[in-house]
Amino acid sequence: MNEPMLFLPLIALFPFAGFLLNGLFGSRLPKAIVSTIALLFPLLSFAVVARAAWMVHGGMLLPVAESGAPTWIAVGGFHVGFQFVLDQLSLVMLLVVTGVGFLIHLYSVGYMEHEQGYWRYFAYLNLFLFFMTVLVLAGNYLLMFVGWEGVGLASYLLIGFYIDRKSAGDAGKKAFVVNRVGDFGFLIGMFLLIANFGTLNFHRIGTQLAGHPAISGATATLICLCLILGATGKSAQIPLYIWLPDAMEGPTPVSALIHAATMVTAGVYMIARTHALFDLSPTAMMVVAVVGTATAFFAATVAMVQTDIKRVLAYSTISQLGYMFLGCGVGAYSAAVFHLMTHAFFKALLFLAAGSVIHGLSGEQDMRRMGGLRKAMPVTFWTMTAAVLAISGFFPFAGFFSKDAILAAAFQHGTLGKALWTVGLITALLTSFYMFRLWYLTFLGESRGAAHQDGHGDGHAAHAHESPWIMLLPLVVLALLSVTGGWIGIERFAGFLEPVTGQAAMVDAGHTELFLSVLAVLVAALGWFLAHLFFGRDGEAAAQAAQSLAPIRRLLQGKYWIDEIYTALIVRPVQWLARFVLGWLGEWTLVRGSAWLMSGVVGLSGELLRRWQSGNLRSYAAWLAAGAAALLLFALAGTLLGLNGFADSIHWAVR
Amino acid sequence: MHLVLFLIFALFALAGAANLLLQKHPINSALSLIVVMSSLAVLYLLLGAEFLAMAQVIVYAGAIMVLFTFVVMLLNEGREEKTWGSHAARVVGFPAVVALLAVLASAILRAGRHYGMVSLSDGITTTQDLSRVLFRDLLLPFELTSVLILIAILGAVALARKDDGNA
Amino acid sequence: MNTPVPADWYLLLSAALFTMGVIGFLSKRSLITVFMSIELMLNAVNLSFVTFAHEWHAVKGQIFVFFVMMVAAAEAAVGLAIIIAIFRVRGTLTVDQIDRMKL
Amino acid sequence: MDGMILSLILVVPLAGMVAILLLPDRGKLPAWIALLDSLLTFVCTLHLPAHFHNQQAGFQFEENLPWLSRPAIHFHVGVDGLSLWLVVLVGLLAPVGVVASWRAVQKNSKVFYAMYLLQQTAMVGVFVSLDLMLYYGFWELSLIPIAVLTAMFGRNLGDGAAGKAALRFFLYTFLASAPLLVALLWLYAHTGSFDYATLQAAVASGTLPGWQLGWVSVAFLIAFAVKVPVLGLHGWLPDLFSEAPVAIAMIAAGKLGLYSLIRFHVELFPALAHRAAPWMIALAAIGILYGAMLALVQKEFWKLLAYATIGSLSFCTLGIYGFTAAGMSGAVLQTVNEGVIGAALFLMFGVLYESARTSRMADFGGLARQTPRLATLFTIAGLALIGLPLLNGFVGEFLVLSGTFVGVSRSWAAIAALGVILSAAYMLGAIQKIFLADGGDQQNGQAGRVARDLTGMETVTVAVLAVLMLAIGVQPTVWTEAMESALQTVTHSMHAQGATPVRMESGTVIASSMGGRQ
Repeated sequence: MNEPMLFLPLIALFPFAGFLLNGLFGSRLPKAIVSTIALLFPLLSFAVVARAAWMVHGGMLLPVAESGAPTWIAVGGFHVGFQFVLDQLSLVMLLVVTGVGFLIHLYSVGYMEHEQGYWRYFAYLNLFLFFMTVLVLAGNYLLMFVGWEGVGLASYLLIGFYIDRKSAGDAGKKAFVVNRVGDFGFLIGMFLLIANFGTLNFHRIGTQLAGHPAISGATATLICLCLILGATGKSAQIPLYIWLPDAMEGPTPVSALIHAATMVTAGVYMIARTHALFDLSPTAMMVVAVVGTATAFFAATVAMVQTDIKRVLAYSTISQLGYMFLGCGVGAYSAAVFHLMTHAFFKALLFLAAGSVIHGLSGEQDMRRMGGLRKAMPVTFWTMTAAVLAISGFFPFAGFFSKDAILAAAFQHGTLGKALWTVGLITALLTSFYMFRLWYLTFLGESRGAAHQDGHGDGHAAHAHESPWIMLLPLVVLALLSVTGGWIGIERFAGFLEPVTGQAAMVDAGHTELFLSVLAVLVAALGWFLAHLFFGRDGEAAAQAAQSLAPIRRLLQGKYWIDEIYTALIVRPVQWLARFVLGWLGEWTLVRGSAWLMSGVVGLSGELLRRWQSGNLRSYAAWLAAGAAALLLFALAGTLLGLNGFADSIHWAVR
Repeated sequence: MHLVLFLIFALFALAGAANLLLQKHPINSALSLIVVMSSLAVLYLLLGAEFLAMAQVIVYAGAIMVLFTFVVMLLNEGREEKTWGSHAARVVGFPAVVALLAVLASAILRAGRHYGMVSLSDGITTTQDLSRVLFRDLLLPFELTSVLILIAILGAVALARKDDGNA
Repeated sequence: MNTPVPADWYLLLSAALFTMGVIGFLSKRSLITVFMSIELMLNAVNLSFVTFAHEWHAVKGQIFVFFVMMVAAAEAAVGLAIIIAIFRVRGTLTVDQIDRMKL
Repeated sequence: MDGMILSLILVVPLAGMVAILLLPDRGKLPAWIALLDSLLTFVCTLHLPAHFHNQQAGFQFEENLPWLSRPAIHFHVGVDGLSLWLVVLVGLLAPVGVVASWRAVQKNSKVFYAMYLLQQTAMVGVFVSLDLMLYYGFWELSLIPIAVLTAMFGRNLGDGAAGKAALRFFLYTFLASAPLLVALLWLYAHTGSFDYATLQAAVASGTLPGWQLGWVSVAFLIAFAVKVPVLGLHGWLPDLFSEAPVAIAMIAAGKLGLYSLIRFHVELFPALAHRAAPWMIALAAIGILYGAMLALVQKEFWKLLAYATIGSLSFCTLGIYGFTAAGMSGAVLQTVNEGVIGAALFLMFGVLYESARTSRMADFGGLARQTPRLATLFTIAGLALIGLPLLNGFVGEFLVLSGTFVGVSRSWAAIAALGVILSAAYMLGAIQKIFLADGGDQQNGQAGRVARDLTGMETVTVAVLAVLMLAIGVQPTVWTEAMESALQTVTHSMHAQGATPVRMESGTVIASSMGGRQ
């Protein structure tokens, strides 16, 4: 068969080439060349993806697996290759990753202009694209794990990009370690897969699942739970979401690319990719749905009181990822992926717009010191508005379609589904509320920069400036996508993905759906109204509300003290165990003790023997004589016993 | 005749050895050692080892003992002092010596029953016999001893030489 | 008049001389006398070598004695040189005061 | 050429040693000789993989010359897939060690490099010996330079810590290898041969007295376990790492003991090793956690590296005693990995230590700007150590863990996998403390101010190691293929003697081992 040439490896290898060039030589190259390299390779990568998409549009059949993939690990009968597979799901993901990725690269050229380590930043960013495309294109779990860990690494490097800031280093470390907890689950899941299927290849596992319907629910549940642990780590869900808010220490474009649009959706992608297994385990599905819903609600509540603009967006990301989990959990994989895509558009836009604001205010991130930026930064304001409307779920913005699809699917998912839908709807209200709170605080009203900066007189707004075109262009493109991204409609989207994600839980058209949609928009409008009430006018209402709800507010501002609880329950005990139980009891008492005992015994016997070696000639002679006498006596005794000679005596004695 | 000669010179040897032990001054000890060695030379002769007897007189009684007396005189070391340096020498050493003697004697006495007698009429090992073995079968070891002695001479010179102030 | 002597008498004499040599080594306090005791022991052993050579009509016993003499000569030369050197450094030949033969 | 290459590899370092001893100790002369000589050795070792036949079972490049007739000791050397890469590794690390000592060793460099080259010969000898007495000779010989050089060139000579560390190392390893000698002699007394193949056949035939043979195998096990070191016998390691000169510390742990465990315990006494396996697996799995947890709370980098090493060596032990093909090849690969990564980390922190004279990580900080090359390469090596995919550490760990999980015990494998989390925590913590801002009163730590970046020669050396990490990580098959036939022989002979993969629990396993189903 004449296989279409897709050059799949190039999609990953182009950014890697960019990483190598900038990483090895970037420090010595002028900025212009660094930027060219950094932009060119993602663009090439996007071109390859776009070409593939065009071919699919032209009727090419998916999936396409690149033949002749080089072997990676081969031991015994176990074999894993660098196998890239393109199917509908990965195509969608790739378009998002390389497309949004390229836009954010473009934006970064403006945003990072004055930063030290410009080349380093772009090297890392290209490295991230490399790993992310590997993750998406991987044809087996192990290769996916490569991307999985790799994006974690890129994320670590980029979060810690400002190497002079301790908090950045801490945040990077925290992100990596927490992700490692998830990776532990992923690893165990892979081992279970090997144990049960003897392969890690997606396709072969799928075939085996189809061929052996007998694979018990318990096994599938176990595997899925392990994979879920992995997914919660990467996609920042309860219980492992704690790294994402801290990850905002990184440069803002990084937050847009990695911690909003692409990397954090890897968990959702993985679940969709493995849905054949999840379908076998209702328990695991339920766990996914509940975790997702709980996270969505929980993060939304915290987002309401955050004052750092990026942290609001971070919690919002966690919350939206929760929606995607909910979608997966109720079997609406295509809806989840749909939301993943639209979310990538509007959340990237939100972050980039926030970045533009921060850039315009020379690094200010506290919303309490913003306000009134609408005039100073019109493009940023209008694009941001589009994004806010999209995330809140207003018709006809992108977020409306995808969120609606998820909620509808949840609504039809039995009793539990109804409950989840209720929570999801409340979350939508909260989402709308906190997004408009951000919108009001940032762009409307008066500039509050002066109120907190004694002595400087004028606020930020006075000298706030609009960002350069190279930053605004991505904003505009993303704004267009945020508006139109959902128009494709869930039915067509689900139909496209069907070969991969299976028959979607059919959303029955008609009254129910219409009712749900209207309800969702109403809820979003309510959220806007509340936000307007509290923050739109003068903030007095906000202050009053804050007064009356002080305990809850404290709880939310403390982020439920989850970090502190983890520290107290996990980090401290581990350190305590290591330091005292292992360090003192194990190392000092047992290991060192035995070492001391040993050297003590040797030292003592050495001391005794040293006395013997008095240095006195006559004493040596005496011992010599005694030894000679003893040997002779021994030989004589042998003779008396009738043995023949000395050698026989020795033999006799030893026996 | 043999018995008489043996008894006389055995007695000389033992007396000389005893005197070596009893004398306080090294020079007296050295002279008694010469007595022992000379008596041994006669005993060698009795055992039919004529070359060894001569060598004993020349090498031992002559060369080595002269060296000893020279050194004693050179150093002019007086009577030895009474010191009790080593506990072990008395506690371990002397019982060991007794045991040694007892073991050796009993072994010799037990084995000696089978040995023959030594008399004057026994054949003499001539120097010819000796040299035939020495220069034919054992030429290499013999030549090696010459190297050994050469090294010993060099060593002795190096050791006994006065260092020129840089010690 | 030609009364033969049993070979083991020679051996006994050798044993006695050897033992006296050992006693001398243990009891004498002057380094040079100790050295003489060693020579005495060597001679005692030589005597037994010669006796056995006679007993078994083997020339090699005597050859052994010859070699012992060679070695003894070499040893005497080196040993006495060492004694001189020690005396120069320490000013005494008393064995019990020369006990630095350890680390 | 093939017939003499092993002798050549053994002789070249010795020749270098003689040359160093004969030539005067002037300037950098001994160092240059050592460098050139070790590079020459490395080139010689490269001959092995170049002419190695992957498919061919048994030993290659064999040489068998009678040495002593009674006792029958032969100069019998040979290489198979197990030892192949370890010999190359020794060859590779030799020049690395010289580079690492380039600035650190100034005084008495003649003695240092002479001993160092002697150590090279001894290590190669351990890997290639097929006569157990010859092996024992090399084994003991490999211990002496470590102890002596630590005592002579250690970091804290003043307060006697270096001497103590050397003594402790010496006691541990020598006391443990004394029973090994007795056991060897016992084997000789019962078989009349020191030859590896003969002894293997004799043990397999089951004619040797059983309970005594059990003790013999235990003597072997303990001697090697101390050298690895396996958890509980590691008392010498942290001190040696803190005190020994860098070039010595990087070769002291790991490969010799691990290779010996496979060759002379598992392969020689399969049935008995199989009985000891559950204990070893438990020790290894706990060791991984133990090492990682202690590494987490260390304040000094050398100590951290010591405990991290205990952890990563425990991975190897785990793989060896699972008796699975995947685990074994993972273990051998991990042994090589550990050598490469450890050498890189030792060299780099050695550079920092040498200028700052402290190994407390808190004394550094913010070095990333000042020493960018060092920081980058250090991070790469650190990531390789904690098993980032596409770097070498991952492949070894994955093979070991998956082999253990599938073939041996799920719970122990899961416990071992927890180490993955902790290792990330301690390594990133170290990188942060040393290279990133520490947020203290001053921007950089005191010690950081005097730190220098890598010199050209050091950069090249570490870069080579880093490329190797990537190469092994991306193409491990190049390495594992060579081991394949050797490991198949091992596992077949083991299975023939009833030493199937150690099953420690029953599970709902469909495919009983990896590759059980194609």
